[in-house]
This record gives sequence, C-alpha cells and structure tokens, in this order.
Amino acid sequence: MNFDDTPQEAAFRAEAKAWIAANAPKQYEDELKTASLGRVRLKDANILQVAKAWQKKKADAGWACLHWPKDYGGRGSSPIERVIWQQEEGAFGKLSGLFIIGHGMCGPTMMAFAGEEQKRKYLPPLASGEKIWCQLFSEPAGGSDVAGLRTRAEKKGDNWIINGQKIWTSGAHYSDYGILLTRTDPNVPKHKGLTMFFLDMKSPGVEVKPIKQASGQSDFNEVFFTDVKIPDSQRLGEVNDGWNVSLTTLMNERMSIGAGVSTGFPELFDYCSSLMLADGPAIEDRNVRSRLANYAVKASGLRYTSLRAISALSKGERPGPENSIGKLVAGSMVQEVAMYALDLQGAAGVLSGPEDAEVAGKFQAMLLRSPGVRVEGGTDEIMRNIIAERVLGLPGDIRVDKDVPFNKIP
Amino acid sequence: MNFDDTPQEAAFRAEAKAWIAANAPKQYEDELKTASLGRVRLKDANILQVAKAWQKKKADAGWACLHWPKDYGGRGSSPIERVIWQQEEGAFGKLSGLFIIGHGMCGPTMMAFAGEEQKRKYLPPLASGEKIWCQLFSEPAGGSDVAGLRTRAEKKGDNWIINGQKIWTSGAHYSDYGILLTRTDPNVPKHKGLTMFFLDMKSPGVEVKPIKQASGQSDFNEVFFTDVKIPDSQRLGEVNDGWNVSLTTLMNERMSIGAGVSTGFPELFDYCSSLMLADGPAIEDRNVRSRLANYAVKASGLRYTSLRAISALSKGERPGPENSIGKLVAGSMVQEVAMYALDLQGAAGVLSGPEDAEVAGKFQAMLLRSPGVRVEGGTDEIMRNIIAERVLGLPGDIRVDKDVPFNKIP
Amino acid sequence: MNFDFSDEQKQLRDEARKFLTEKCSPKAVRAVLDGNADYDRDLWKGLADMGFLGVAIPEEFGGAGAGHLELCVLAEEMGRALAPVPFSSTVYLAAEALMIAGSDAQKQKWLPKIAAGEAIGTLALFEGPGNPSPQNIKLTASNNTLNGVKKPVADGAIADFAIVAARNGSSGRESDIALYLVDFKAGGVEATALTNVDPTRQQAEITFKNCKAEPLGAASEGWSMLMRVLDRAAVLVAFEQVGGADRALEMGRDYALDRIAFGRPIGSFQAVKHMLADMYVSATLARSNCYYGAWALSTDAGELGEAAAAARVSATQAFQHCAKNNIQVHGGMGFTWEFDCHMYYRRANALALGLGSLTYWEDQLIDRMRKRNAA
Amino acid sequence: MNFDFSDEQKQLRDEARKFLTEKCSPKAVRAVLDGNADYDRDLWKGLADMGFLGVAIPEEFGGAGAGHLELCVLAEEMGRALAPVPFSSTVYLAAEALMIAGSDAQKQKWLPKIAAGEAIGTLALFEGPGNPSPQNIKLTASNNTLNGVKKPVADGAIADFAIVAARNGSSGRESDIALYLVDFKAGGVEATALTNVDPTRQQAEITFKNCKAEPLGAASEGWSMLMRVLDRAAVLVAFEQVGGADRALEMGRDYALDRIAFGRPIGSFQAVKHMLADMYVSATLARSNCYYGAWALSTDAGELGEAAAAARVSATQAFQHCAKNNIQVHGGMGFTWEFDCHMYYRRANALALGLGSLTYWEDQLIDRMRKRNAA
Repeated sequence: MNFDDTPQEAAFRAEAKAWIAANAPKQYEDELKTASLGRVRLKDANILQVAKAWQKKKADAGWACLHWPKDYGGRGSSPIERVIWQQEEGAFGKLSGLFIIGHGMCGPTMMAFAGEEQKRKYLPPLASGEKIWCQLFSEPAGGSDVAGLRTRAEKKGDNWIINGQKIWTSGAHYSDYGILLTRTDPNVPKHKGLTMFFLDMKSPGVEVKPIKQASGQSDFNEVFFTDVKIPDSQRLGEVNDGWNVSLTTLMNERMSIGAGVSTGFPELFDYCSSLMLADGPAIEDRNVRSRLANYAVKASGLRYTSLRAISALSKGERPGPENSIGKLVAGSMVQEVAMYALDLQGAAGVLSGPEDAEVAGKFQAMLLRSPGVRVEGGTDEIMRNIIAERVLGLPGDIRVDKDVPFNKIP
Repeated sequence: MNFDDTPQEAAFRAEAKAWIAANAPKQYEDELKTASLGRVRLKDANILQVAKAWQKKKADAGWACLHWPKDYGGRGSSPIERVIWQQEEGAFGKLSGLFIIGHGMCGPTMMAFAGEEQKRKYLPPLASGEKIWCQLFSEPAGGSDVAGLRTRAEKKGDNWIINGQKIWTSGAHYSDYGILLTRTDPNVPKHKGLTMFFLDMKSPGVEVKPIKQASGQSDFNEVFFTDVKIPDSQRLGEVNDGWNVSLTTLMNERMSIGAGVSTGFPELFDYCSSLMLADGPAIEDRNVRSRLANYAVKASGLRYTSLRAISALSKGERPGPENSIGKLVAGSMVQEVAMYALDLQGAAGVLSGPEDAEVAGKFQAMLLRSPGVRVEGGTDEIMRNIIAERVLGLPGDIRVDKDVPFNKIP
Repeated sequence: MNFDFSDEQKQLRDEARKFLTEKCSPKAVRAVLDGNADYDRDLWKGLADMGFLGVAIPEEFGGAGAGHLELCVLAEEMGRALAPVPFSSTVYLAAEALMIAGSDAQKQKWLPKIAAGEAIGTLALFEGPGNPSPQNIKLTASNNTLNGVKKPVADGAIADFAIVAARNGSSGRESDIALYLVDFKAGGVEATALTNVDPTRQQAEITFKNCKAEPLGAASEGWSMLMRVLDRAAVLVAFEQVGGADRALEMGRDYALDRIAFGRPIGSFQAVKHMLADMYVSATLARSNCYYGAWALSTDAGELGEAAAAARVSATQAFQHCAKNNIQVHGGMGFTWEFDCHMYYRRANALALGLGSLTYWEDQLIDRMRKRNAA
Repeated sequence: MNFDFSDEQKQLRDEARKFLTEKCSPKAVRAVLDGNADYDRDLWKGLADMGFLGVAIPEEFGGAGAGHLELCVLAEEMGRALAPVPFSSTVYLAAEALMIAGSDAQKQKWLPKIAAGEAIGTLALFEGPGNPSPQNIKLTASNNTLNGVKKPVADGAIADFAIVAARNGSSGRESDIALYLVDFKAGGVEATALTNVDPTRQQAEITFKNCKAEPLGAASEGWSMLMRVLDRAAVLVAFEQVGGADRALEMGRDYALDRIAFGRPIGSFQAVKHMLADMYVSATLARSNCYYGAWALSTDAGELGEAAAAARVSATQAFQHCAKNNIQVHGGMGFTWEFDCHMYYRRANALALGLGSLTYWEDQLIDRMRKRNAA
C-alpha cells in the first residue's frame, strides 16, 4: 500500500507538470481555486473564451481528451494517465467544465456509434474545444424516468422531423452540436421505441431558452424543437435501439472519476478555524468540533474512496458503480454544511451580498445552490437504487410500465 | 387553550384519585416508576399475582376497563374519563401491561363479533383480570405481512381442526384464552381466505414455547397447534371474513393513546445533569447540550401531540392515525439515546451488570431492548407507510400478491 | 382539558387563510422576490383593514384586544402564505416591546399607528455575526444619543421607528444594556437594504449618528426586557415556521400524487412516501411544541422561557427539513425559479436565523430546563 | 500509486477467512456468548499455529515479521467472524506496547509467548467511567509497586500479564504517568470478570494490591507512549469494525433477498433497498478511511494520529449503523436470540467504547487536524 507512481507514471507526471507550468493561464488560478458550486465564472474575463483557448492549447500539444485515440484528437493514454493529468492540471481543470458533457458523454457515444468519416470529422474539433457539444435526453415529463421522453422523430424520406422539448440541457446556448434521444415508436413499450441522433444546434427550428434556477443563476436550458430536420445519416445506432445507445452515454458519465465532488468541508473547517464565538474560538467549542469531525470523516472517506478507484484503474481494473456514493454523500452534506455555517453566523447569516456576508457569501451561495446537487445527474433516490441494485444485487423496483405500449401509460 | 378539566372531568378525577390513594399497592410504586423498556418485573414479588390482585380490586370497585359497558365488566365511561384514569393511575398502570392485549384487542373483538351469551360469559372475567387473553396473529412467514399467515383451520363436523404455528404472542404462557386468525381457504387471494376464532389456551394440542430475545429476556412466545379442536360456535365473524374481523382488532390497538411511549430522554437528562466529564459538568458541555436539546424537543413534541389527541377525545372527536408517530419517533430515539449515554461513560459504558454499570445498567438494558421497539407492533417502515397512506393520502405500495390465490404466491 | 385553539380562533384562521389566498398569492410574493417592491403595500393595508395588525393590541391603543392565541393563529397563516410584509418585525417585536416596556405616551403614539398599518416598527439588536448577548452590543447611548451600527435589522429600511438595544455602561454586566425608541423622522438614522437569502423579507444595515432617542422602560432592565421580547417573538415566529412547514409538506404531497414516473405517481415509491412521512412527523412535533408555547405566551406562564425555546428549536428544524425535502420531492422542477419551492426554502433558512441561531436556542432550552429542575 | 492491499495480503485474507469460517462459526462464537467458555481456546491455539498471533512481531522475537498491513487484513477478518478470543488486547495493545516501549529482555520474555499463543496480555488503562486522560489515572506506582483498581480491562481475567498505566508523580503533568509491566503470576493481582454488553469478549476489574511491577519504557514518557499505542490500536480495531460492518451488511442483504413479504422479496421495497444502500455507503467510507490508517500505521507516518482518529470515528459509526439496521432489515426475527444479528450489535457497541468513546475520538481528530494546519 503506497502512494508512489510507477516509473512510467512518474515520467508522465513530470512531463505533464512541466508543460502545465509553462502553458497554463496562471492569471486565473486563484479565482478558479476559490470557485464554489455551480457553473464557474470569472470576474474580468469571458470564461468561454478562456476555456476554449486553454483547451485548444492543450489539444495542439496533445494534452486534450487524453484517453481518446490519437486519430480522434486524443492521446491514447491509459485511464491512470488521465487521472494523473487531472491531478496536475488542478484548478485549471475547472476550465474543462464546459466540455465535460461533450468529452465525457457525446464523444464516447459518437465513437461507439458514428461512422468512421463522421468520427474523423467531428471528434477532433470536439476534443480541441473548437466545437462544443451538449446532451439532449431529459424532458419535463421525464425526470428520473429518462425513457419516459415524448420528443417525436418521424421519418420523412431521408430525413427525420423532430418536434418536442428537452430540459436541463447544460450549455445548449453555446453548443454547436448535440446528441438527441427521441421517440420514434409510441406503440411499443417505452424503452423499445427510442432512437438516438446527433444534430447541428444551429439547425432551423431549434430554440434555446435558459432556465432560471432556484439559486437565481442559469446553468441549464430548455431546448424546443419545431419541425427540426435531421438527416438519417446522423442517426446513432439502429432505429428504436436508442435506449441501448443512451446507456453507453450514461455509463461513460458514471465512469468519470477523480473529478472530485464538493462537500463544503474544507471551506467549513477553514471558517471555523478562524471564527470567534461569544465564549471563545469556534474550533474549541465541543459542539462545533463534533460536527466538524463527522463531516471530516465523510470528506476524507470520499477522498480515499476515489484514491482506491484510481488504484484500480492504475492496475487496469474497471472501477465499479461504488463511485456513485460520491454524489450521494456530498449532495446532502454540502447542504447541511451550508446551513451549519449560516447557523454559526447567527442572525447575520441571512446576509448574502459578497460585501456584507461572512467570507464573501460563500456559504450563502452554497446554501442556495446545494438543492440542485441532490438532483442533477440522478437524484439521491436514484443513486440509492443504483447502489442497491448494481452493487448489492437487490431486485429492481416493480415496473408497472414495463410491457405497456408507451401511448397506453398514464 | 387550557389544561383545565371540565367540571364533570374534575369530579371524575377527584373520585379516581381518592380511590387510588386508598387502594393502590403503594409498596411497589417506586419499583414500577423506574421500570425501563420491556416487560415489567418486580424484585420480591410475582408481577402476575400483584397485577391480577390490583386488577380484581379495580374491577370490584368498578374501575376496570372503564370504557366497556357495565354488563361486560366495564364502567361505561367516556374515552376522556379513561385517559384521566390512566393519568391518575400513573405508575400503577404499568401493572396493566399483562392485560393490554386482552383489554385492548381481544375484548373489543369479542364485543363486536361474539354472541351475547359468550360476551356475558367471557368479558367480565377478562375485565377483572381473572382470565388473561392473548392474540394469535403473527407467524414466522408473516412478519409485517400479517395476511400471509399459514396456520390452517379445517372444518370437521361442528369443529375446526387447527394446525400451524404462531409467533410473537405476548403472554401466551399465562393466558387462559386467545383469539386466533387462521387460513380456511388457500385457493383464494390471501386476504379472502382467513377466519377468526377464540379458543381455550389449555386445549389439547396447544404448545407454548418462550422466545429468547436478542436482549436475553423473554417477553414473547411461539405457539404451536397440532390438531387443536375448536367448536364452530367459537368462530368470530363469517368464514373467510377473518381479515375484516382482524382489522377491528388492529384498529383498537392503534386507538389506545395516552399510554405514552418511552423515549429515554428523561433518563438521559437526569444522567447528564449529575454527570461530570473530564473538563466539567456534562450539562455544560456544548456538544451534550445540543444533543439534549434535540432529544428534548422530540420528547416534548410527542408529549404535547398526545395531549392534543386527548383534547380531541374530550371533545368527542376520534383521534386519527396521527398517533402512530409516537412509536416511530420513540423507537429509533430510545436506541440513539442509549448509545449516546454509553458514549458518555467511555470504555466503562460496556459494563452492563447492575452493580458495575452507571445508573445500575439502565442504559445498557435500554440499548439491548431498543431494537425490538423499532419492530414490535409494526416496524418503522410499516409506520411510515401508515402515515403516508392514511394521513397524507399517498398511494399504497404496489401489491403483486393482490389477486393471486394464496397457494400460488411465492 | 382543551389543548387546542377555540372554535372562534379556528374561524379566525379560516378567515385569514381565505384573505391571504386571495391577497397574497405566490404571484404577489414574487413581486417582492423579484425586487419590484420592498414589501407588499396593498397586503399591508389589507391586513390593517382586517384588524390583523392590532389583533393582540389592547382596544385602548387602537387594537382589537383579542389576545396572543389569535396572534399565533395569524402568524401560522402568514408563514403559510410567505406574506412579504414587515409583520414579524412590527407586530412580534416592536409592538410587543412597546406593550412590555413602553410608557403610556409611547404606546399612545405608536400602537394605534401599528394597528392602522400607518407605522412599521422593528427591533435593532444585532451588530454583525453572533447571537444575542450583552457583550455583542457595542452601539453606545449617552444622554439619549445613539451612535453605532446595527446589522442586520429586519425591515430596517422601510421602518418608521425602531426599538434599539444600546450600551450605556461598561460594568460588563447585563445592566449596561438599555432599550431606546427611535423615531426615524428624528434624523441621525441612515438605513440601507442589504441583499439577503430571502428577498421577500427585507434586511438592512442602520447607522445611528448622534441620533436622538427616548428610553424605553427602565434603563437597567433593558436586557431582561429584551430577553422577554425575544421569547415572545420566538413563539410567534415558530408559528410562522410551522405554517411554512405545513405548506411545504402539502406542496410535496400534492406533487407526489400528480407527478407520474415509471408509469405511476412518484408518491407510490416508498423513497418518496417515507420522505413525506418524515416531513409530516417533524411538522407535527413542531406544531405540538408550538401549541404549548402558545399556551405559555397567552397565559404569560412561568414556563414561557422553556416553552418558547422548545417551540423555536422544533419549528426551525421542521421548516428547514420540510422546505429542503419539498424541493427534493419535486426533483429538477423544484430547483427552478419558476416553481415556488425555493421561496419556502429561502424563508425557512431566513427564519432559522432571525432571532438568533438554532444552536443559540438549543442552548437557551437547556439553560431553562436546568433552572426548572433546580427550582 | 497502489492504495490497496497487495496480492499477497489478499491471499492472506482469503486464507484467514477460510480458516475462520471453519474454526470460528457462529456456533463457536455462541459457546462463549452463552458462557460455556471465557474464550475459544481451540481457536486461539489455531491462530497461533497459523502464525496469525505473531504476524506483526519480528522474527527475532518468534513472530512472522510480516508487518502491520498483514495485521490489518487479519483484524478485518477477526471482526467479520466475531472471533471470541483476546486478539485485540493481546496483539493490538500488549504486543504493540512491548514493541514500542519494551526492553530487549521484556520483548524476549513475552513476544515469543504471544506469537505461540502461550501468553495473553492486555492494557490496564481505565478506572471506571471516562476517557483516556492523565487525571483519570489514580492507580499509584511507588518504587515499582502498584496499588489501585482498573476497570474495565479487556480480557483482564484471562490475561497472563498486563501493561498498566500508573501515576508516579503529582505534578499534574502528563509526565506523572508511567507504564508498567505486570506478570500476573507475581501476585498482588486480583481479577474478576464483569457482565458486559458483549459477552463474547471479556471485560474485567483488576485490583492491584502491593503488586510488584517492572517499568516499561522511560517513566516520564509513559503518557506519550500510551497515546502512540492507542493510535496504533485504533487503526487495528477500526479494521475489526469494518469487517463486522461488512458482514452485518451482507447478512441484511442476503435476508432481504430471501425473505418474501407481500409476495415479493423485502429487498424489492425501496425502504429496505435504501436502508441497505446507506449501510453500504457508511461501510465504504469507513473502509477507505481505514486504508489510509493502514498506510499511516505501516509506514509510521506523521499522519498516523489524524489517520487513526478518522479511521476510528468512521468505522465506529459504520459498524454501529450497519449492526443496528441489520436487525431492522430482519424485523422480528432479527430481535431473537436465535438469529446472529444481535451478536454483531453487541460487538459493534462494545468496540465503539473499548479505546475511548466516539466523542473522545472526534475530539482527537479535530486536535490533530488543527496541529497539521498549524504546521
């Protein structure tokens, strides 16, 4: 049991470190480090431009999408090299936030189901960040029940005509392309009537509207489709086999590790370390200490769980769905942490303006953003189901809609 | 909003108070007061004899089963008078523990379904505690799914022949009679093939075995039936209508209020009030205080919830299933309280012998008994279902066994 | 025993609910949330016309003289409706302080205006982070002139007057703290609204510069009067919290019945059912604790201190719990600005802090239980 | 990086599990539970023969000299199997103390016996309620003679020797505390077994009356050596706790798959599924914290103090959580003596206290995190 790199790993790390030291946009490092929950923003610069520039620079030097084949704009690296890169890239990795969906979900799906020409055409600019992709699965009627989607695709000659609405599409407003899951046959059970496509987001009939979140920010969009035309050549997988195609996408989402979930603990510990309460330093208050200790072991537990997953990777093993505990634990924890931090501030905890609030309103922002964390990318309840079914092997929920034609489901 | 009795209530209270002061077995009061979770025991006396004597005394003076009709050994009191009696009887009420099943479940079922002669014959001695009754519903295969029971009753002439096994029967070993739920038709869906009887527990073929609990005590029994004969005249309700009969019984169980669940909080507060920790009185330790406050508001919340239910009674309203929160909250709380009390004792918390352990091992006994509280009379999960369905009106669970003949269910 | 509200009080509740459903729809609340108004003036006027603002104010001072049980009933409804008006600062804090400590002249001047909706009052207590305690009060008073800064002050920038806790001694004892009444017209008062977690209830910073003030009550008893005001307000705010918790629970329940996923209402999944059952449990425990608080408040019983702290702790937990999990039951939609869930979440977290933190009240509860046991 | 046990260590685990499945069945554990034996002598002998007792003892002292990662692996298996033997007291406490502080002669005398299963040792630290702290140690030592009472002492009434924490000064400083080694044959030792929550592991009271003892290590460093022993033991006990938690989780999972209610496996109800998922989560967090502890223990890293406290806190919570809810998943049957659930519940609650309470270790964790941040 050790934390040492293998010689090859060490060599790779050194190379990455050196290149990053020489090329990373240092001027934003501090701002990126302190960025809290939700979409990262920069005070005096357009995050999109900064991110695209950094991604392009990485791509030109062969540091983009490391685990992708060279032909498609990657480096053909091993999973562990990818993790080492993430460790070395550190705060600058937050600039990749805009590409995560494209690199983590759309790319792998294209790689698995697009034609060779299409791959050579679309993947390199996706890897280099010149083109941004989004994922169009969720719908208002869908929610956790992704396969319940209603967006219709009807064949007209060599084209498909799309009508419907998607929601929770992150980055749709600045995306160039998207992968789209549609219903092509409502007369069969819901998982059997879906088909996947990719499309140009600039196509006529595509309308993007930002969603204002409970937190007041807008990290997501609604996307409306009115008679949008997609050539059959942009179909991914067989007609009505879209559900299986989408599983590839979702699996890849869950595979991404080391990314590190935010628990809010480091922020809370720092805050308590300097905070003075009525009768002494907060850090010496036994109630504070007990709360901190309980959060501390969750935070460290998650950290070491991901180190174990990385070790599995480095041995060429495939880390299992065990990783889904990260989001489950961190989601409700970050919310509790925020509430407790406000509690420690007393009545003034209600103030959220950067100038009036403690530590620039960090915890107030955390409080307002945290409910989303328990929902996005799978609710706590879905995560528990995943753990219970895939890890512990317990039976799935009873599916009343299993063999019912979609258009017969209430 | 006030805590005052109406004039009638005040008069009744005064009468009860006076009679109890003059007649209660004072010598056991302290012991009864400090009795913790589980079946009450007395050091130098047989609890069964003491309890029966007190019950008989009450009956002779017209203080037994107050809400029952006079003809059946009761007093024809209003529900609120019954509560006032319980308040005045105080710790002596714990002596009624042995009769709770009989008075709370068997009696009402007999009243609703037995013939007039049978009622006049069986109910008065039940009320006076001369005869003790038990309830034979649960089975090893049943658990939360009571209607899944397998004990067979087959008609032979004017008799029914019973074969099978019951479990979790409290007091079976000292009971004279019992009400018994059996399966009379396995070829119909499970709720439709049940029939209820009452029987003499001394009947040939009835064998009672105590169950040793995880806590080491034995508060319950298994009861085995081998070709036990029950005359058809002791059938309660129609053949195959036993499920509806049993609902009467179970409803009555849930109706009993004011009984007061044990949360362990008063014991913990007293303990902390005198306990010294390394750096001062426990009660001044901010961690202890926060824990205590959280338990305190649960305990007081339950206390006042039952006062609200009593007020409803006193207005002649029927308190709803809201009362089922009591057991749900208290069950897991008493377990947490016990664990925390041991934690406060440090390594010595592991000692459980009355002479070596803190406060005579009260909290160690609580720790070992508490898991049962979360299960007996409906698990936490069943309680949450009851609240969700009967109080909040949410849908029942999906029932795969609903219309399936019993003998076709896995 | 009747541990419940009277039929008349229940009628008042129905009346208030009907009124608020009409005059204080989510749409109305959003007008303030979105910053189109600092509070809902029409609603405020309406509450005055209904006689709600002065329900607990004696008739001789222009109120209805009904009592505090009636005020508890109204507080619950205000919480349910998220009423975007300075009700708690004006009615639970300013009016209560005046009734406890005010001179006849002071009562005559302000209480009728409060009842008529013509004056907004508040309590200026906090000076930045921290909970109520004498040493946290730095604002000075010398010959009735105040200098210092209070923040946050609920509804401070829309208030006409404030009860101010000030330091007029340096013995380090509670007796250093005195209460003053400041008419904002008097000058020397500068109030600015501050961004806060719940925009439907204003928070402000108030700077007092050589500000003339009149003493409220005996100087040396400032602190004990303040504690009494906070205890009484704690019960009333707890009713607002219970009202909010109940509403959040209902919203979650209704959505769980409507929303279909996997071919069935999500309310048929135990994960959702049991989440809602647990919300019901904490809301019920809080309500019961509040009823005891209401009894103690209305009878000014010796138990008030303990009852208020228990109601406060229990109701704070319940509203935060229900508001948080109401969003969870709603899933993604619950996290949109468009759905109302977040308005309850914001209010729950704001009310949790307004009179001092949960931890502070836990501490108060234990102190008071110890006193009782000692007695 | 390889943040995992090596293949050899995993082989050792399989070997140990195979051995314990055979030699330490629930039936064997019950023999001790029911009081038919004070510990399982055959098992103890078997562990010696397998070389498990001396796995971390250097070869020169009759051990296998394998190391502490191997000992962590074994500890987990001992926890899984609820092994009713004095393993933790003898191996984690007594042997560790000897290896840290013992003279060559002391090591030569006792370590080989431990490895051979011929000597049971323990640590006599506690004197009634309370956590480890110098002022809680009243037992006196003057010219190597001990007087006082220790309680509880794990396996005290079956031990052949003990490491005793004693007071040999009254400066009120940690340096007043020294460690001594007492051979129970020497006399002046009276040990009685005491009833405890987990009868499968003995707890005793030991009275030392004019008992001759040899100093262990430098007198003035008694307390710091003791702290070091406790930190090392904390990691090892944490592995026992994780082993127990995992087993309790498996028992619950298996029962949820077997047990049919309402016509379906109870494991298909979300209430049960999610309870088990949450058990899995805490067991996984604990395991990961323990791995870090194992690394720090085996490398004697400066992080040991913090890592040990984190492993201890996390594993204590996990085992208590899993043992408690394993009973709940089993419903009524889980509360019978006949089912094994309660044996895990008892062990979980006993291990939670053995080295000092959860609260104590939470406190230690924060102290150590502060030190690191200060550094």
